[in-house]
Amino acid sequence: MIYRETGTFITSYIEDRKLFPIPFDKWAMALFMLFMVFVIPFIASDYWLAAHLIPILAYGTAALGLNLLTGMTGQLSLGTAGFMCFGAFFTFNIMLRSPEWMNLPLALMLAGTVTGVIGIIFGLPSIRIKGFYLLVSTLAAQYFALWFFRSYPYFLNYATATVTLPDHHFDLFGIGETFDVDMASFEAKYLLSLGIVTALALFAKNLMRSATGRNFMAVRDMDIAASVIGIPVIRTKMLAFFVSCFYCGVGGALFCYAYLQVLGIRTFEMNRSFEILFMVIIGGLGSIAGSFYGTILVYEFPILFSWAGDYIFKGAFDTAVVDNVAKIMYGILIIALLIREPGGLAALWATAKQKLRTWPFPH
Amino acid sequence: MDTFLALLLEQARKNSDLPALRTKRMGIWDTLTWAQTRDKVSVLAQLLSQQGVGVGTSFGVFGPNHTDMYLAYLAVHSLGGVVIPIDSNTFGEELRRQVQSTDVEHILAFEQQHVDALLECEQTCVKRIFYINRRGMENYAQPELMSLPENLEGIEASTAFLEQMDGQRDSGEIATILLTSGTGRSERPVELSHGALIATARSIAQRETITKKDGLLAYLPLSASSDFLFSYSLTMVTGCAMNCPESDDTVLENMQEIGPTILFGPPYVYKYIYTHASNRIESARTLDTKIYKAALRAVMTVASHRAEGRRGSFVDWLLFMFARITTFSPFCNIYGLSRLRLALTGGDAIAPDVFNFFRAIGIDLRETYGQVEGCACVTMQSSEDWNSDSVGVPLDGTEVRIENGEIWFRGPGQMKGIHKNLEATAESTKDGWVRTHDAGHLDDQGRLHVHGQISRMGKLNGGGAFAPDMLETHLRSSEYIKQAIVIGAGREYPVAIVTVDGTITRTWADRRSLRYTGYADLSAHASVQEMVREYLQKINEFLAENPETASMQLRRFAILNREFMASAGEVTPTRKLRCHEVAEKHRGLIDALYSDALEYTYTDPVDEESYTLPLGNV
Amino acid sequence: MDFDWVFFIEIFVGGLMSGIMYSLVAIGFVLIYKSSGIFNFAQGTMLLFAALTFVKLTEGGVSFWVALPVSMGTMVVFGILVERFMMRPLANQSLLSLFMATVGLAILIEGFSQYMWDSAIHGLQLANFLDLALLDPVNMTIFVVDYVEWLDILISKFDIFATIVAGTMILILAVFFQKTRTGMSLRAVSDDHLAAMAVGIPLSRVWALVWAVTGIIALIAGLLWAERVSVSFTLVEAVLKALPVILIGGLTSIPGAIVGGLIIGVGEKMGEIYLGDLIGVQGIETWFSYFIALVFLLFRPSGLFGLKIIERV
Amino acid sequence: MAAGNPILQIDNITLAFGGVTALNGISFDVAEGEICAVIGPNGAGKSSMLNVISGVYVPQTGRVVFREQDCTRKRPRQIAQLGMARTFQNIALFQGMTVLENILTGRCMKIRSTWIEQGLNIGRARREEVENRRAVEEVIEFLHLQGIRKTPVGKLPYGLQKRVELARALVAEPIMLLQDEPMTGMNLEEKKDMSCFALEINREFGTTIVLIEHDMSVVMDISDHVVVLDYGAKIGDGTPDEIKNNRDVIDAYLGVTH
Repeated sequence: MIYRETGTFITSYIEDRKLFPIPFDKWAMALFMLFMVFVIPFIASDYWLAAHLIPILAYGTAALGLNLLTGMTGQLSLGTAGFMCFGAFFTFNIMLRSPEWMNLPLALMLAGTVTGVIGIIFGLPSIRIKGFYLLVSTLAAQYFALWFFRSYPYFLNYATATVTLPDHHFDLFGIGETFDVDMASFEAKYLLSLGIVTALALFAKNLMRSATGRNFMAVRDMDIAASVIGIPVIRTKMLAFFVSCFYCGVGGALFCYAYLQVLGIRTFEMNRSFEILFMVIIGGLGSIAGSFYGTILVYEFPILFSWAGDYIFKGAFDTAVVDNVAKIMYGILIIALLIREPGGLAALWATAKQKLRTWPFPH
Repeated sequence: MDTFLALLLEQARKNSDLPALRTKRMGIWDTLTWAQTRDKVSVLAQLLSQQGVGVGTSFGVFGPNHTDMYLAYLAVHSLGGVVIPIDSNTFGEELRRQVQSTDVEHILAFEQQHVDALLECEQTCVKRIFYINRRGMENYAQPELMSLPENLEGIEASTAFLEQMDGQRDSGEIATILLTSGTGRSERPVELSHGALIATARSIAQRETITKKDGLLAYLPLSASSDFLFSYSLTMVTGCAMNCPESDDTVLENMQEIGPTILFGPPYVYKYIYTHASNRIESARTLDTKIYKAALRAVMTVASHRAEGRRGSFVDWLLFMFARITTFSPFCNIYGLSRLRLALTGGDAIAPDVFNFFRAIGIDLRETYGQVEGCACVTMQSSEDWNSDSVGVPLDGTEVRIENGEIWFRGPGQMKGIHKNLEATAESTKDGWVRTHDAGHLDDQGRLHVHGQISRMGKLNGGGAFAPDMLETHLRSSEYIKQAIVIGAGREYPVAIVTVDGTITRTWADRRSLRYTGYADLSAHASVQEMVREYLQKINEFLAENPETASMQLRRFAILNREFMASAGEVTPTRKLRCHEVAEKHRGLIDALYSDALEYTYTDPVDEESYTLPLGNV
Repeated sequence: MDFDWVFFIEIFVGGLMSGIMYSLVAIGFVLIYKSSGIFNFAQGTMLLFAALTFVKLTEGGVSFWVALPVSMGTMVVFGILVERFMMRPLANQSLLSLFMATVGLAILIEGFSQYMWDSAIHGLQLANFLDLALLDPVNMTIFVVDYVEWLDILISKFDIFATIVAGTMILILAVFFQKTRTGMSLRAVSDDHLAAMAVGIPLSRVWALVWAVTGIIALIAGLLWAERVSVSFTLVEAVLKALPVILIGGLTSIPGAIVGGLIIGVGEKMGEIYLGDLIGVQGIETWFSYFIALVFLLFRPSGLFGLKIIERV
Repeated sequence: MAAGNPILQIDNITLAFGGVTALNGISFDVAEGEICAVIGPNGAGKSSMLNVISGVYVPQTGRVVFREQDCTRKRPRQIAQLGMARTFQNIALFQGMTVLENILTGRCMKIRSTWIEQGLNIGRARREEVENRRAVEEVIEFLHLQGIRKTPVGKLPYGLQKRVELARALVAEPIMLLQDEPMTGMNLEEKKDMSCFALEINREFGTTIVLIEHDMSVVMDISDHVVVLDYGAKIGDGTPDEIKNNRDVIDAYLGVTH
């Protein structure tokens, strides 16, 4: 009943492509962003920034990347962590080995691009191989990445296991000195990630409502028909891999830089790929916003659960038990969600919204 | 000077940048401001005058509600021509008759289908056919055809031309010739002057303070007098925005987009929304159905209190407000009624339940009474009239009097006369008063109550009075009954032929898991018959209470195998029943109703199928 | 320098053996994929679960011949539960979401098995339970002395044992599919669900059966693997190893699974030894198998034995 | 439209799957601007023929020449770029999208802007979106789809889906339009609409139309030229009247329909 659509009509096609056709949505979104930018940094404690908001943003980027590939273009991938790994290492190396003027955002973009190219290489098989058979290619990427950086310690600057990322990497365009603000502070990192994530999400949104996005979905829904009506299927797939891996790469870099603050190979083991896959599934395949809903749920669920565990049972059970129970619940949650609503949280949200719009009518 | 041209120039001066005409085409609402409208009109007018359109030329406008059609109105009016609006779905003999009876010389057809229809009808005095939409017109070589878009190119917009024309205009000039619906008597072409239309529109506008900020939806067929008054004239007088829907089947959708503040609709429109809504609610048996029902009860109680003129309890009022906010404001949003300030109905009696419903949910619905002879609006309810039995008080400057039971009126809005038919004119006017052929009475507050068409009133053989319109209105109150006709004048007892509303009756039947193949089958279904019978019995009980009406109780009824259709000439473009045609067409059925037959088998001329209708006793 | 043939053959045979191990896991995959088009990701955790159950039982002092059937029974029950609470509600949904469901299942099982039994690492010495003389009359236990020598090629006895077990299992399955009625219906289902239902084959029963059988295979595979790489989460990785195997074989064919297993087994070892030396880096086996699979797939997009689809529009 | 010189030449096409021969040495020409109907009982190889023409299948022997270019081994996309559009027998709409989006995909070959421009939603990309939308709206109006722009195609009844598919083919402004059984599974009303659309498209845009139907009655009165297939072989080729009196055709049809 909040939705007052009467009297909102379009006089041009541009208007019809608005991101938020319903005024209410527009204002809600604007408020939300303002809150995120101007309020959060001041009210949120370092713990909240460091242990909740920043990781969610980093995960979200990677999830969005995977969603572009799997959800939008229908190419199943288990290599996400691998691509994140590439992104993280490249960013580190670019920052490490390039002259003064290099800056984190720029480095991220470069690293993302390189990751994207690698993505294309591992995506090439998708020209011939379809469906589950494609898993083998992405898994190859996953293991190759781990092996590669393990075998060539050069990329880890010959450190053992992990390197701590130097703070000066964060100083964007020397803002740090000039205004003498701590660019390595969590607030700064949070805002940086937020900015990047917002930009990327917006880009993805635009892409999806344009010709490219339609090509993606066409390839997903029925690639043979797509080719007959003249969609360049191969190019589309490759593009999907590039964009997706770009996002994953940036995600990986944020993951290390903004969240963990250390770079290491073990961060990007196989199960990270699954974690992100869940985020996408639970959030809703093919939905940009969904990627973030999923991220939040998947990331917060175990935390909440163990917290609840401690809170309720006052540590009657040891953490291992709680973790296992969490895992069980988690598995059940996934299966239940798939049974109840294959569209994931995004679909749930959409139905709720639809309900609001058609109230008092059942449909 | 009260001419449409004068109004156009004035609006273009005062509100040059405000939206004037909007039409949804190709998915977007393309909008003309008043200034643009003026320029377009000037261009079109120049072309038309070159083509010999001048003072008194009958100019047919044949097509859907569309900006270009109304531009043509203005162009013709600025040249002093007479606009003959023709409903987009007219064709064949019907079309020929209309063109003939108003001797149209020039005609504007919207697109191919209309051109074809025109080319088909022979021996008319049409000299030239203009058309707007060029799609599919490539291979047409007829000399009388002329494509507007090409010929308009190169003509300069010139306000001067219009102003010059304005000098020559006179409010007495005939603006349009509209055909009476011919529900009672045969249809007659009525001449209306600029002055009359503008005066009527103006008095409505002043009374309801309609301004340039308002917006309305022009969706009624062009040929309807109500469209000419409530869309065209009202827009010109007030400078509000007129919006034309994309196509017939998107009207509801477009209504939501535009959210008009002023709406005129014949009763069927409101009935449609009413049934559509309740059908939508019924279609699912869920919690929200219950909530909705409760909310409806809450508002209805308060509404009935108001109707009876007494104040309800505070609790009632609280519930009422709550229901309105939580349930009916979203409801209005969905049907695009949220911004509605003034909802008008007229041209036929509206079913009390429908009327009360809209009043209850907070729509300021008013009944109007009018006739083509009186520019479609003679009296109008005020928002204090909480029930639908009266049609309100006359517009300013208009008088109504009752002469031996018949309603007469006179005022600025009255017609100029019947086109080229002096005796008809004489027959329906007497020393400045216009007769309505309707029976009615004025109450102590000077409100008019209409009883129905005199020609249809009469006495039963028993000697009891007989007012079919009143009965039909009661019948139509049921959401299941869509159309109804009652016969009985000069007969032993009244009988009814009704048609059921397909959509909601289906839902009703499905919930009872009845077996049926189609509409015809459903309408003949025993339990549907039973449902209708029960409803008729209720009406009879109501009639029995009052000695005057006791004799009017319905004895027998039949449910038709299809709805009455415009294409069969049974209803007017505004869905009003053409009683005489219907009575003619279904004579056999009526006779069967007066026999003691229990069923009636006939071949429906519409689809050459044979049907057997059960005839029910109430 | 001249090529060391003996070494080569040793590697080769070793490869074949470990290939068999892969096939064992792969068969489970294929069974489920054949019967319901599901790409069952939970296979690995099923291995873990089965093995863990068994281990725990025996650690609890239950004798081998009791523990084995009991844990088999557990797997059957497990199969039935999965069918009832996962397959049936998820029937006629997109393959992708079915796949996702199995991933969910994987987590569930993992959590469950670690909740039931602890998540510590267990060694498993089959030798402690079976002293099978059948392989070698000379020494009583087969697994103590690790190698038999045969034209001076050393072959791990355990591998031989595993091969025999795997071989027999594959045989049994073959018979089961070709001869028994249920087996037939199972194949029918795999060919066309609707048709199968039309001729009155109870889908749900077949699925339950398949999952049960898969469970049992998982148990045996689990035990054999556990012998090599202790019972722990690494078992789950075994599945990812088996992935290229089934993909080479073509998801739908059991022979394919076996051949694929052998190819990967050998290829991996060869790659590790020779290619690894060539590029002077170790540990390429982690990804090498996937590359082998890729190469095969590029030439036969639906695997060696997988059936080729004609795209209809 | 008067028949001009051949725009499509089918020359001795043979197509086999494994052992099954779907098409056996088929040859025929389609003249520019005509409506050519390929008819034949079910399993006559009609759809295979269309798939060969639009490049989905590669025939074992023979040539397909479209606008003086050998398309036999061209990819479907290349053929589409030559100005061929088609609809499918069992609807091949993109189920995950709305009607509008589906039709918009038909404009994919008109896109010049890069994905980066689109992602940033600037300049060319914006303009193109609007241009394409306009073109789509033309077709929407032409096929009377105004009511359902934002509806997901999955929710539409069969007849409408077919129409949307036709729209998707039309927005590509094809020189030749292939329709694979456009009227099967439709009621008389819809069939009439569909054949009217075919005629109008042919008349107004001068599009050459090749359509497949298995019931003769519908196509006979709209097509200028009829080719009859039976068991992968051509048994008739000529004007509707010639076909009506063609012995083999009658036999073939008596064989199936009665």
